[in-house]
Amino acid sequence: MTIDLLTQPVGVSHYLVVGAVLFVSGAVAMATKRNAIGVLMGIELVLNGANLNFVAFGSSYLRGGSQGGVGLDGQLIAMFVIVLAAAEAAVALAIALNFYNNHATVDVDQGDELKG
Amino acid sequence: METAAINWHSFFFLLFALVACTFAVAMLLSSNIVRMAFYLVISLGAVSGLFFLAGADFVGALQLMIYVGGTVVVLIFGVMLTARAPFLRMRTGVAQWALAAIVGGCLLAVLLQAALSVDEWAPPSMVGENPPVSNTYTAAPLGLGVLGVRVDQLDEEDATLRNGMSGYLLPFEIVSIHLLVVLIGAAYLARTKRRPKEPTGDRQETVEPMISSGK
Amino acid sequence: MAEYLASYFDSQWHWVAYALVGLVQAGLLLALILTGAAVFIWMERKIAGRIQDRLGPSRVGGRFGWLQSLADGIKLIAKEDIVPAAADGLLFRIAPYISFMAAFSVFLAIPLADGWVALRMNVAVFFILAVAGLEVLGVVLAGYASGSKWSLFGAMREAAQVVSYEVPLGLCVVVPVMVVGSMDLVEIGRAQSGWFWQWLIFHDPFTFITFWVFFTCALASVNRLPFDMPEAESELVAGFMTEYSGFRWSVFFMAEYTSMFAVSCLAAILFFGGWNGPIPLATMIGLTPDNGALTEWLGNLLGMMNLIAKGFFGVTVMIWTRWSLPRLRIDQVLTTCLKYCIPLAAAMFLGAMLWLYAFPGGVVSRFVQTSPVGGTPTPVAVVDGKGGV
Amino acid sequence: MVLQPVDPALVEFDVLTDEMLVNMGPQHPSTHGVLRLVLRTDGEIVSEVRPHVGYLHRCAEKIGENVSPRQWIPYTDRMDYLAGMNMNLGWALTVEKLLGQDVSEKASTIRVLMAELGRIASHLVAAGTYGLDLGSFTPFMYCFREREKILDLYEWVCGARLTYSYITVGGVMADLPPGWLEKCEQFLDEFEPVIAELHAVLTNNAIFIRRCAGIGVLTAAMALDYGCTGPVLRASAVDWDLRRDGESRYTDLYKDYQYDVIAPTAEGRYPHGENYPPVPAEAVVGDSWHRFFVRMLEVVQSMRILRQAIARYRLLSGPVGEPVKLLQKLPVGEAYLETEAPKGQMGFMVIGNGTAIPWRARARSSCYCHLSVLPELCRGSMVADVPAVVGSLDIVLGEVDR
Repeated sequence: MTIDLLTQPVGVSHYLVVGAVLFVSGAVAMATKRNAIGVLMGIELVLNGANLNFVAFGSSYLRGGSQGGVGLDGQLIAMFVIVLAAAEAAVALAIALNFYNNHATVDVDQGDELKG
Repeated sequence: METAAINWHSFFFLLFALVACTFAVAMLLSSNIVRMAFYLVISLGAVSGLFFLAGADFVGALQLMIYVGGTVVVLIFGVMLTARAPFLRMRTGVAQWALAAIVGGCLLAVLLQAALSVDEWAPPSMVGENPPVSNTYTAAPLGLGVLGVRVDQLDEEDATLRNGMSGYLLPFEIVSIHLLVVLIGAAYLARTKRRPKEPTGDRQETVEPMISSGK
Repeated sequence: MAEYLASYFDSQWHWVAYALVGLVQAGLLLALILTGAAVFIWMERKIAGRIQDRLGPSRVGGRFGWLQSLADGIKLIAKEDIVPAAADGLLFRIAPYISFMAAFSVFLAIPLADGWVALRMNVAVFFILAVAGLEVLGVVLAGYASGSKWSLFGAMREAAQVVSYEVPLGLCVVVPVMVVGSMDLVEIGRAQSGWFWQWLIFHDPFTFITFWVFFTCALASVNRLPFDMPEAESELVAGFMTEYSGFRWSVFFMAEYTSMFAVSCLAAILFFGGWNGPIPLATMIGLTPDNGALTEWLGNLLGMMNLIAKGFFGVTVMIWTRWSLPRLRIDQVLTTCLKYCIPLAAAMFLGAMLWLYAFPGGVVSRFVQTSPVGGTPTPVAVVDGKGGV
Repeated sequence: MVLQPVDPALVEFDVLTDEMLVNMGPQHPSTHGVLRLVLRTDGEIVSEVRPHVGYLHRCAEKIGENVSPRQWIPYTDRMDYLAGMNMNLGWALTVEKLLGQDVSEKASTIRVLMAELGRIASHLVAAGTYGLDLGSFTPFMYCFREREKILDLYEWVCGARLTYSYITVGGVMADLPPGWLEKCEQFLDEFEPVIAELHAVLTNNAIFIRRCAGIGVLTAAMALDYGCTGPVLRASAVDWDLRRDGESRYTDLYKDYQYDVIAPTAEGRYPHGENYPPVPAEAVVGDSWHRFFVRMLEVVQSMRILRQAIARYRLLSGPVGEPVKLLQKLPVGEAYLETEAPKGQMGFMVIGNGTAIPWRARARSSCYCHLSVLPELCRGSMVADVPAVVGSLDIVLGEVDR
C-alpha cells in the first residue's frame, strides 16, 4: 500500500496521510511540551494538518478534474482557519507573556495554583 | 504497478510532504524552543507548497504570508521575550513521552486507516501524464465565494441549492469584529505592571518608563 | 521547454525533465540576481563616493574599479567563517540562506517582460509580499542564534519593524491591484502598455501618492536608511550581522541587495509600467507578437531591459537616500508606520476606490482590453458567461 | 510565584522583558575611542548607563613629573588629540605663568591663529562624527575634507598633522612660513559656504532634529553641578567663555578681537540668531541639538577671530622670539591656569621645586566631567539615544584617561 502511494498519481489520500502526520505530531507536541509556546506550536501544527485536509477535499484537481467533495468551501474554510490561527497565536502569546509575568517562567506545569 | 508514473506533480508532492512530515516530527522531538520554531516554519512552508500543488494558490500564499511570515515571527518574538537563558530547554519525562507516543501512534493508525480506506479519496486513475501548471484563478472564486457566488456550484441545476450557499460574508464580518476585540484584549493582556525598582545600595535605580521628552 | 525535454523521456521519467528545467531556470535567475547584487554593491560604493566627494573604488579591473565586487567576494569567501562559541550552530549557519532564499524567491513571480516569468501565478502580488516577508525569519534567527546581545537587539528591531511595515505595504499594493482588477503581475504590466501616461502612478492622484507611501514602506521593509534599524551600525555595532564573517556575511549582504532590487522591480511593475517604456517603442518599430516569434522575443528583450533599468533606478534612489539621511530611532520608525503610513495608505485605498467609482470609464475599457488572456476559460469568465453574477 | 495584588504604585510597561546588561565598547563604532559604557537595558529602554574609563590611560601626568615642561609638550598633544594645539597652548601658558614670562606679540598672535584653527578642526570632528552617530555618513566626509585643509596648514607650520608640539613654553617653535596667511585666508573663503552645506545636511534635517532635539537635556543647574564647561555648558544657556571670562594671562590673547560668545538665552534664542538656521520648535535648551548648534556657531566666530588675527599678524614685524631653554629651571611655587579648549575648560597645574623637572604636573579635563553627566542624561532614554548623547557631549578619550 505504501509503495502504491509513492507511485500513484497524487490524490486526496496522499494529502490525508500528510495531514494525519502533521495532526498527530501537533497533538503529541501539545501533550508533551512543557513550554507554553511549545504547546502553542503544537496547536498550529494541528490546525495545519486539518487545513491540509480541507484543501485536499476541496481540490477538484486532486480528483482528476471532476467536481465533488466540498468544492470551494475547502479553501474558504482553510482561509478562515489561517486567519483565526494568526489571531489565536497572538492571544495565546499574550497569555503566555502574562503567565511569564506572573510566574517568571513559561513552564505550563508551574501554573497549578488552582490544584486542590 | 504498471502505471508507475512519478510525474513532476508527484515528485514535488513527495518532496514537500517529506519536508513537512520530517520537520513536524523534528519539531516534536526538539527540546530547544527556537529550533522548534524554526522547524515549525519549515514544516508550514512545505505545507504551503502542498497547497500550491493542490491548485489552491491563494490559500498557499495566505499560508506563507500569515502563518509563516506573521505567526511564527510573533512566536519567535515571544520566545525571545520569555527565554531567560539564551537557549531554553525544558525536558519532558520519559513516562510522559511513552504515553504520548502510544496515544499518538494509535491516533495516527486510526487516521491513516481512515485516509486510505475510502475509495472515493483514492488517487484518480488518470490525472494525465503531464498535468498542466496550475494557472487557474483562485483568488476571484474565493472572493466571490465569500460573497455567496459559488462558481464551483454553477453546474448545479437546482438554482435554490446554488444560491443557498449564502456565502460567508456575515460570518466573515462577525469573525473579524471578534478578532479585533480579541487582539485588543491580547494587547492589553500582554502589558505588565511592575514596580519601579527600589534604590539598592549605590546604584541609582529610579527607572523612568517614559522614553524621552522629545518627539 | 519542459514539455519539449520531457518528450525525450519515458513517461515515468518526465519528472526528471521538469526538475532539470526547473534547476536551469533557477540557475539563470540566480545568475541574474548575483550579477545584479555585485553591480549594486559596486554602484553603492561608487555613488557613495561621489556623494561624499571622493572617488570610490577606482583600481580593481582597470577603470572605475568595476571588478571591486568580485575582489570583495573573493576576499569574503577566503575569510574564516567564525561561529561564536555561544551561538546555536545550526541556526547560525542556516540563517543567511533563509534570508537569501526569501529574497530570491520573490523573483520567481516577477515577470521580466510580457510573459517572461518563471512562475506565472494569478496571485503573484500576494505571493511576492508573502515571500518577501519571510526574509525577516532569517534575520530573527541570525540575531537570536548569534548568542550576542547586539544581534538580539537587531533581531527584535527587525521583527517589530518588518511586521509593522507589512501592513501599509500590503495596503499600498492593493491599490494598483484594484485599479487593474488582477493580482497577476503580467496582467498588471499589460494594463499599463502604451505611453507613459498609462502608467498606474499617473492613473489618478491617489495612485500617485500611494507610490510614495509604497516606496517608503519598501525602504523600511528592506532595512535601508533611514530605516536600517536591525543593523544600525552606530548603535548596534552591526545588529544581527555582528557575529557573521566571511561568506555567510556576504550572503546576508546579497540578500539585502536582492530584496532592494526585488522591491524596486515590484514598484516598477505596479506603478511604472513594468516592461513598458515611457514611449511604446517596441510597438512603433514592430517588435510585437503579430510579426512573428523573433520580433516578439526582441520586443520582450527590450521590455526586460526596460524593467531592469527601472529596477536599477529604484535601487539608485535607495542608495542616494541612504547616503543623504540620518537614521531614525526605532520608536520613530514604528511611529512613522502607525501614524503616517497606515492611515495614508488606507486613505489612498479608499480614495482610489472612490475614484474608480466616480470615473469608471477608464478602468472598464482597460479591463475589457486585458481580461481573459489565452484560450482557456477562467472561472471569472465562467461567471460572466453564465450570467451568474 | 504568587500573583501580585494590584497596586496603584505599579508602573505599567509594554511587555515584561528581561533586563540585559550590555557592554557598549570598548570596541564599539560610536563610543569615540575606547570608552566602555555598561548599559542596563529593558528592551530598548536604557535604565542605567555606567561609563568605565581607563582604557587609554598612559600615565601622562606621572611622566610629567619626570620630564621638563617643554619635554612634556608632546604628551599634551596626545590628550585632546583632535585639538593638540589648544593643549599645547594650555600647558605653555601655565608654565609661563609659573615662570612669570611673557611672549612676544607676534607669538601671541600665532597662538590665537593656531588655537582657533584647532577649535574649528575639533568642532568639525564633533559635527562629523555626530552625524555618523546618527547614521549619516556623508557629513562626516565633508567635515574631514575641511579638516584636512586645516591639517595641511598645520603641517606647513610645524611638519606634523596630529601631534604638533608647536606652541611651546615661551612662544612658538618657529615663525609662520611665507605664504601661509594667504593659504589660511583661502581656506576660510572655501570653508564659509561649507558651513551652510553642513547646516543643510545636519542642523536643519528633519530626521536629525527628531533624533537629537529634546534628547539628553542638561539643565543649567545640572551642568554647573557636574562641572560641565565649554560648549556643553553654554548650550545650557550659561554664558561663560574663558576667552572672555578667564584669567588675564589667557584673556589678554583675545582682548582685542571682536567675537561673540555663543550661548542661547533661556528661551533658546541665539545672538544674531537671524543669521543662522532657525531653532526647531522641538529643541529644548541644553539638549543635544543645542550642543551641536553651539559648536556650529562657534566655528563661525572662530573664523571671525582668524580673519582679525591674520590682519593683525600682517601689521607685526620683528622676530617671533625664542622659546625657553629645554631644561629651564622652575621656581618654587605652583601655577594653575584654565584655557578654553574646544571641548571645554582645560586646566593645567604645575608645581615647581627649583629644578627643571616639575614636582607635579596635572591636567584637569573637561571631557571627564562631561562623561560623568552621561548617566544622568541617558537614564530612561532608548539605546539609540546613547550614541546621540555621547556624540553631543563630544568626548575625546585621550583627554579623559590621559
